Amino acid sequence: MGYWKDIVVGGWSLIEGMKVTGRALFKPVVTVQYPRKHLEMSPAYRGHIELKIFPETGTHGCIACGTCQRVCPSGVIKVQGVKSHARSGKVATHYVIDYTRCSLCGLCVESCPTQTLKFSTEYELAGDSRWDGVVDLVARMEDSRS
Amino acid sequence: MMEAAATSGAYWLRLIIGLVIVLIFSQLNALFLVWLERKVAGHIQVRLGPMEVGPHGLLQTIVDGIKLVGKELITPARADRILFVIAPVLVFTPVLVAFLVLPFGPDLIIRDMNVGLLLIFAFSTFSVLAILVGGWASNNKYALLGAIRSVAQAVAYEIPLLLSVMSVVLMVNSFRFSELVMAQQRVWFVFLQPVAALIYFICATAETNRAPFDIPEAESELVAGFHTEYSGMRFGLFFLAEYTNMFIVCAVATSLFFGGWHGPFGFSFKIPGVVWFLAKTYVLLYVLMWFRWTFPRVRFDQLMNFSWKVLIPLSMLNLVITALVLKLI
Amino acid sequence: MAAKDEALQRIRELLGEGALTADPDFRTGVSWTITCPRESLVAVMRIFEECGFYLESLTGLDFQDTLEFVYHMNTYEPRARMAVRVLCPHDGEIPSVSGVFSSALWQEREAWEFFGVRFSGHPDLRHLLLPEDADFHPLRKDFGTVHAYRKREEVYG
Amino acid sequence: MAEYFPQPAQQQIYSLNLGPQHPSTHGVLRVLLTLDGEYVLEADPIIGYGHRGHEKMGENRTYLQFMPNASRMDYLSGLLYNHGFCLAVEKLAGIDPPERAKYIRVICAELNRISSHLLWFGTFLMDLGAFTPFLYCFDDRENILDILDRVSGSRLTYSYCRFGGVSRDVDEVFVEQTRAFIKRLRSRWPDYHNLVTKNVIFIHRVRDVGIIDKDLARRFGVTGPNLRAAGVAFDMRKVEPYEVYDRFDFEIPTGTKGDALDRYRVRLEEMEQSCRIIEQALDQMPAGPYRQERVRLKVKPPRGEVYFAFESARGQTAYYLVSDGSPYPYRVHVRVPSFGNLHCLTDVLKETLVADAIAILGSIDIVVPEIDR
Repeated sequence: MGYWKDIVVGGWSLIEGMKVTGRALFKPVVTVQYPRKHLEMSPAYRGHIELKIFPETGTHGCIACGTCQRVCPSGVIKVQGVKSHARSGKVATHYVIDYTRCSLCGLCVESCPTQTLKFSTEYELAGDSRWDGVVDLVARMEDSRS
Repeated sequence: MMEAAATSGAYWLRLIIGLVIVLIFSQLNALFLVWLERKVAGHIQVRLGPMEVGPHGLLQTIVDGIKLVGKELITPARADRILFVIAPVLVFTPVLVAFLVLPFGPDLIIRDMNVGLLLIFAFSTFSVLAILVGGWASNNKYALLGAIRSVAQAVAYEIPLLLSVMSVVLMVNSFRFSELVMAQQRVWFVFLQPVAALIYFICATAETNRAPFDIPEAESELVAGFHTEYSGMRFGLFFLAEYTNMFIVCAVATSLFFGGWHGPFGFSFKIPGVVWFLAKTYVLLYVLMWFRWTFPRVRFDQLMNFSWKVLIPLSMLNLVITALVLKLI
Repeated sequence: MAAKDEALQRIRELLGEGALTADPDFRTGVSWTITCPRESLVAVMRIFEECGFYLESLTGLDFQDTLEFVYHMNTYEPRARMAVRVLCPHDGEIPSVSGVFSSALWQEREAWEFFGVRFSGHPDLRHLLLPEDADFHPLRKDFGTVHAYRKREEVYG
Repeated sequence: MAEYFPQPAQQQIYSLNLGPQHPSTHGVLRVLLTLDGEYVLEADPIIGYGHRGHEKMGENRTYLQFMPNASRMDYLSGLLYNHGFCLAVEKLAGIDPPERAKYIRVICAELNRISSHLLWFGTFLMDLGAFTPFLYCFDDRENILDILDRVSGSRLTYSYCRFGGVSRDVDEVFVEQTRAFIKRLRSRWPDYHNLVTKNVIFIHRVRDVGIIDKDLARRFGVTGPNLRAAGVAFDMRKVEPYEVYDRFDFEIPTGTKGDALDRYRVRLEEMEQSCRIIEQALDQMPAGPYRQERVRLKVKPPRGEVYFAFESARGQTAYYLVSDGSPYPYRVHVRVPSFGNLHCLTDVLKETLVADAIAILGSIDIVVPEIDR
């Protein structure tokens, strides 16, 4: 009699499965249609890094100390700074970063002594050539401010 | 009954118009079915399915068709060139012939032959042959495996398919579709022959290489089974043939078991027969799609066991019981 | 603890007391360290195999004066991990334990590939992770940029 | 198992390349099958397509710089690997993170384990031919990725843990979302069981397929759910309890035969156990600092070595760090579970059908970049 029982039990399990997919047919759809609707990123999202603009000085606070340059695992940051006059500290003039090799690990943001680096919520990082990825953050901050 | 004299001009005119309508209908239907399947699959999987081209993606299949026609037809290096080219044609044309005898409506049968049902089953085995030729000729181990599997699968489901249909034919003792449908005026055969209907439907899914029995073109095992090496419209032909085949199988199921163009239990609510026929066929098509997006794939030796140990004995038993019952009444 | 003590006892007989050093509070993740000469490696491994151990990992260390291979053995009991340490010169050869543990088949192929030490008795010593025609041994300290190349005493004192 | 197996004499042996580009090898893996018809005679996995040399990178980076590498070996359980690496270095350098940090790390690690098992569940079913469960699992997995994204800032390669704690604190929203996720996941178990576990086609495809018994597992060093399916209750969270795992009560599910069905059941049960751990951890999580302040970015551990083993989604993973007192590790070796899990295929795949070979490959849940390191 196991023969008939198998057929009945087996058939019933198939119908159970079809009930699940049948119910799923009427469940609300979860797709977000990307090009038209954008998901807003979470506050902690690690997009590529940017220079923070401090309200009191009106510009970035980077003193070109090179900590982030040393701490970066893939070595993608190059910082150049210049001393305005003898006694005062340096101010960064160029902050070049190569996003194509940056692994977004966030060590530079953490290790920056003046906390002038922050994550952007930019997630469309594709460019049409490798050199689009090499960006000078100071220049970008200048034209984003103007 | 409805035919004009065998050789008069009206007869030929009727045949040609019928064939043209059938060709157009089968192509549009195939395109619609592909779109329907993708939408049904989408919503079953809690996603949208095609939405980009046309309202709710209606033009998606047409655009896909144009893309496929535009694609380059690649023939593998040491492939058997002639067989490789013939296979898609061989799989597509026999399927069209089956439309000749399908009972769309009381007077809408193009050629109501007295061997209608036999003709359909005769031409349906062509698709297995074409898959074998296609798989063998594309000089690719995966395609070869897919082709061998399709032959093994054909052996497994052909016999129960015919046995289950025989029990219906036995009740009507004719292969003519119009008589088969007329006999179901008051009560559909699905209520008299539930087991035969179930076995027929299971074997129908196996015949169209779908749902749990899509062993010849098992995406996750054999990359793409027999049509691994096909590209462009050759692949398109295989694809369209599968969906047209699906329609035919469901049309035959409707006319054999669900009363063709009759409404339920004789009341047809003044809805024309064709609408009844197409409605029932599309419900069955939906069930086929439902199978595909629910069940995992059966291993081909399990299919053989299932067929030889369950389907064939059951359909034979059903046939014997039908014969006994008919004898006694 | 049965399997562990039995294995320890039999190894003590084989290698003598000097070879075993204990680490009671499991600080380095290994309860016993066994330094064993290359010749008796297979014998020690056979003892482990009989006591129900499995070869957890095979690690190669490259020092200036010698190469060192650490076989970590473990069984399904708490705090039962043991390290078998084998010293071997840079161009030396180590008997293969793939006969005893099948997992050593791949691990020795990887160790040979990265350190260039032949494992005698290994059925098919060919490349596992590197391309077939690779003739370099990447994990050697003289390959590519490395922070430091120390002697064994500087690390293990 | 295949009952009938042709005698060697009348075989027509040919070899088939399963991969490296194949829909169900879960990464770039090539298995060279020698086949007779559909029966597999020999299976020789060829790996190394994804070898990036993580262990060599470890030797010219400081400990903290190796953090991004840690989560890129097994990208499905990135946070588990981060967590393990942090624990290994903390044990080496003698750093003790605050209580709250320990609980945060355990909760995020278990969430990551559930997301890895969910992905395995979806792809395993897809290998067997059912495409729908994959979408349902990704629907659930999406919740976990959103929760972890809100906390760590990334969805897959986390780099969330730091030596002595975590890089960002969690807030009330994180706790609510996690509890809501667990409630939702538990409401979906009946659907999954009806759709898959009870399905007769599924049972016939996985029962008595690819049996890995205790002895084979020990010979090849197989660990994790594949070993537990063979009946050995060996889970690093119970055998060598690290962090705060000894404060939760959860069972270790084990199977009996060690076939694909047992592996399937063990992993489903493990997801349930992880939910229990998360709930208890959420209840016991204290307030307080989420990170120890005194730890310098350039950690300089004392000379010596540490072999720290922990339980990742695929089995026993271990970091073997040798330090020579400088901020750069002298040697980083990672003991990876999928290495042994894949290696036992050479024995398990003998005399099986191609369809079964794919099912077995799916059931042991390997991630190929983890093997290639």
